[in-house]
Amino acid sequence: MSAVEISTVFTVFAVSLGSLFFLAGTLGLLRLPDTLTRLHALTKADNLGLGLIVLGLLPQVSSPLGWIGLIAVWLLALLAGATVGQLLAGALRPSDGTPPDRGGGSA
Amino acid sequence: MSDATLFGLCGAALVGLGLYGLICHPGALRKLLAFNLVGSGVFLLFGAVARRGAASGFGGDPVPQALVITGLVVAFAATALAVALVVRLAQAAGRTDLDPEPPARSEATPERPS
Amino acid sequence: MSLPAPVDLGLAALVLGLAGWVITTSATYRAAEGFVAYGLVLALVWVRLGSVDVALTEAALGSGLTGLLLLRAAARLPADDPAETTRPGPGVRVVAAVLCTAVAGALAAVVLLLPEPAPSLAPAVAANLSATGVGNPVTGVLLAFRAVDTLGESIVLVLALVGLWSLAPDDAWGGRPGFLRGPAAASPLRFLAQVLPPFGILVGIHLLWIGADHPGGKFQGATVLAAMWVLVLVAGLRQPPRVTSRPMRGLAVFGSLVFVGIGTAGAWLAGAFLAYPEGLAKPLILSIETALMLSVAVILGLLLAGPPEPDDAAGVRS
Amino acid sequence: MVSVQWLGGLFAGVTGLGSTLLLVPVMLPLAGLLLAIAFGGRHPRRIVLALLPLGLVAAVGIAAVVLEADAPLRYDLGGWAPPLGVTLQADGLSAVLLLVTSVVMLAVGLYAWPGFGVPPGSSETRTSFAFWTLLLGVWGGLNLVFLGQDLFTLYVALELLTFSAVPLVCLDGRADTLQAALRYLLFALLGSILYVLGTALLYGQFGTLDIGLLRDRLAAAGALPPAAIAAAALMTVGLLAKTALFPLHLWLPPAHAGAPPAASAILSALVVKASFVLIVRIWFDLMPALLTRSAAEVLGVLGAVAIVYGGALALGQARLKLLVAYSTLAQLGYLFLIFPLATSPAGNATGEVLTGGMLQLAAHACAKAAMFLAAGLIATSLGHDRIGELAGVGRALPLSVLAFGIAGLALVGIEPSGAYLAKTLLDGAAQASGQWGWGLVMQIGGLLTAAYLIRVFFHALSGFARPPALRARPARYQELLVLGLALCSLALGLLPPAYLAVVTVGRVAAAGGGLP
Repeated sequence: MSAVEISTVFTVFAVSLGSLFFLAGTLGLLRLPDTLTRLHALTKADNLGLGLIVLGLLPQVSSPLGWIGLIAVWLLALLAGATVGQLLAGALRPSDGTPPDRGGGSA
Repeated sequence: MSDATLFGLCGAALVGLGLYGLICHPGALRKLLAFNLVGSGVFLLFGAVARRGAASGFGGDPVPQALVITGLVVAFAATALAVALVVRLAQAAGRTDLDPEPPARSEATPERPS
Repeated sequence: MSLPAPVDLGLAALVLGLAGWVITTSATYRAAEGFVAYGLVLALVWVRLGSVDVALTEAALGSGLTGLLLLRAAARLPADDPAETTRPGPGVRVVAAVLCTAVAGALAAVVLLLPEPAPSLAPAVAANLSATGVGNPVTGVLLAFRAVDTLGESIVLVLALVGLWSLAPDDAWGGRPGFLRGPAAASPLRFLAQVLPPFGILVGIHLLWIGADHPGGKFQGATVLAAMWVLVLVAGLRQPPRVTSRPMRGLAVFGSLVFVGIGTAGAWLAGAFLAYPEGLAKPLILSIETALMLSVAVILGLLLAGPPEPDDAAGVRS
Repeated sequence: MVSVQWLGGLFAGVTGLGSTLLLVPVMLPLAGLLLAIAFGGRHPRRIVLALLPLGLVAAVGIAAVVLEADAPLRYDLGGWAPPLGVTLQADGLSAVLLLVTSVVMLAVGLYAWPGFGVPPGSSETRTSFAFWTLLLGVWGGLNLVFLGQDLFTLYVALELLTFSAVPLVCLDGRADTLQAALRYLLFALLGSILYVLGTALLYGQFGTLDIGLLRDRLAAAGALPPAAIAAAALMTVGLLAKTALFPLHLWLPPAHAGAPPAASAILSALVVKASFVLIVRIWFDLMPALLTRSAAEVLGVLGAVAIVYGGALALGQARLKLLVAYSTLAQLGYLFLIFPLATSPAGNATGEVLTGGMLQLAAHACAKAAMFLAAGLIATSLGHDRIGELAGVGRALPLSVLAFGIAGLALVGIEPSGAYLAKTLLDGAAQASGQWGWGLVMQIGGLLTAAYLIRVFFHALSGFARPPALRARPARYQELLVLGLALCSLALGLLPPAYLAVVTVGRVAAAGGGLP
């Protein structure tokens, strides 16, 4: 199998695996009981999913500048996901350090 | 049916939806949201027209695209002004609906000549 | 009648679904959240329509900054606002629904009846684009063929800023804009506000630079810069400038003044107002774009920062 | 004698500019606006008062050049001709409108000089900075609307106008004016988004947005295609919302009554007319075929209802400013009578009807500005403007009440006034085309206007024994200025027909006319 076919197979495999993780993250959002665990599911699964999709697309991009662009997208998503996760968790945890109320109920 | 026609119809539906929201929501902020929907519907119509006019190597006719960019910036300026007006009205009168009878609280303010 | 690509159908359905959610949901704050998601999906629709410049503007300005404005405003609505609770009677809703469906139906019919060899200015733009020296046709139209629209629009932004400032109470004149003033920002936000802006500024300048030949341009760059400035303001690392600060006003007006200056110079050197002398088109256009990007970024940031509030107003507010 | 030659030389220099003269009314206010914001402090007021006379000279120059050349002035911006580029054009219509705008702007600028100054103590106040800057924005927007020839550039001009006019309404920051300004902004935004929707359909159908090219392609297309009819309907409804014609008028009275007097004078006299002029451009320039359809009747009926409805409501108002605002609603109705009348088969009716319409517009602009300014003087001096308690104000403020009276007479249409000449022209067209109904409506409108004027004067000229205590005396020059503006409207009817002919310069449609 020529290099092109290998890269295409790799892309299809990686991207589908990545979208699987996205599916898992969304499933977690719907099924898990309260906000903190949903946050956990979302940030972990989605970031991993996006990483796999970016990895899968790398061989399709010819210019190295394109690679940097794709990886920058992933890093920014990581940074944003982490910050928003911390903020939401912080909003749930009262400042005097008592254990966070589980933030259950509707999304 | 090309994708341009599909999104043209989608734009027409957005205009109808936005107008419905504009009529049915008494709150000024919801009217503003509905106005932004109508605006994006109109610009989507422009986009469909641009896509139909794609020729000589461009993905779409650049003139309507330029008009949409200008329209988006003007619509943002309008939303910023309207939001500031709504917040200021909420501070001054404690309400943001637009029914004509003057809010009771401001009756007391005397006629202040300029 | 070939069906459009499934991804287009999916996007159209998603856009209409989100729009329906924004209209029908009860709480305003939820509707504003829905609007942000709606704007991002709409940006994908613009990519499918082949207008990448517009997709950038829609994502950054249409859903990003407008969403921030609407979310901040929804958070500040008075709790007992009658607008939140009253709903028009079913009669009004039915009449409105019939009227709006009629309008949408008429529009859809007209869209379907548009002439088949669609009239287009693309060939005319392609023929004259070389005279403007830029490769991106949209930038060519915005800054050369229809330069007066862009000039008018930059002045509309300045006027919106003056109109916004005039809404302040009298004693607040000279104070600092207060929309973004909030509780002491949590440390992750401060961390983000320290890490992200350098990358944001680089991306903004990159958008401006490639805007001459590829999708990008000054408004998109300005929006990214404004977003970075607003992030810093929300995180509380910097104070928004006072309304009467002379340098800030000069910067807000600088881009439009450069545009008018170069346009007037064109009236003598290149025969018509807003015309560019032979060969000098690209450098002039780039200098106008850079000046406009700075001004528009400042104006967008100030529009988001809102009207000035008196200094003694409680700094900490929900 | 030296000054006359110098003036003649200056004037020749101005008219010698030819088509670049078109840039002055557009760029003067906008550049002034940018400089006013950059400098701030006391500069905006000075910049406005420096630019207003220049604008008047430019407007007079354009009118002279257009009248003498008997052809419209065109200027392709950026050197690109339509359909790619955007062109500015000054035909007879825009020359008259530029002239009226610069006259009313100059009067209002001089009137508001003391009211919006910066007190010696502070370096800058909100109202002074905002008022003068927004005044330049209104002026620039108006001039661009009158000169623009591209439908999307006209949209940007309308937005310039809206963003300058709305903050003027709630300049004093009271809750009811804020609500009036917000309702005005929402109506205006709905109007302009419907207008843009119309331009999108026109571009989709014809591939250009230039009015001249669109007219030619529409004429070549013979029957109006559905997109053109839908576009005309949407744009007209949108512009009617901005002009506050009868069914869409809810926002106007509280907005115009709540604004400071100088601002409400500009809002009623000029800002509302900009969107009306665009309707005239669409119906007379873009699609003359629309004039023959029953749609023109609908506009006429709406105008007639507005005349009666506005007049009746004005009668019942308790506050003077609200009375004047409702009078604006009524007088706007007259302007919309020109659409059904332009279809009359008698000779060159369109030119005559259009001249009548423009005269009514100009006469109403001067008279309504004078009325709002006079009402402002009375309200400032008495501290209130409740009509019921105006007893003795005739004795306390003779000049202001005289100015208000003359402006009122000019609106009613007494012999020498512009409104009289306008009504005569419109009546003539009505009789010629056998549509006597519109003539009857005009008479009823005149009666209603006279009625609410008499009501005001019944209170103002009674109770001379105890003139009310005045909180502040208006400056003498302000009263004379308002009187001058009112007399200007009263004497508009004396204009020689040679000058009136300027309205029909460049009316290509007039030749084809609205003939069935």
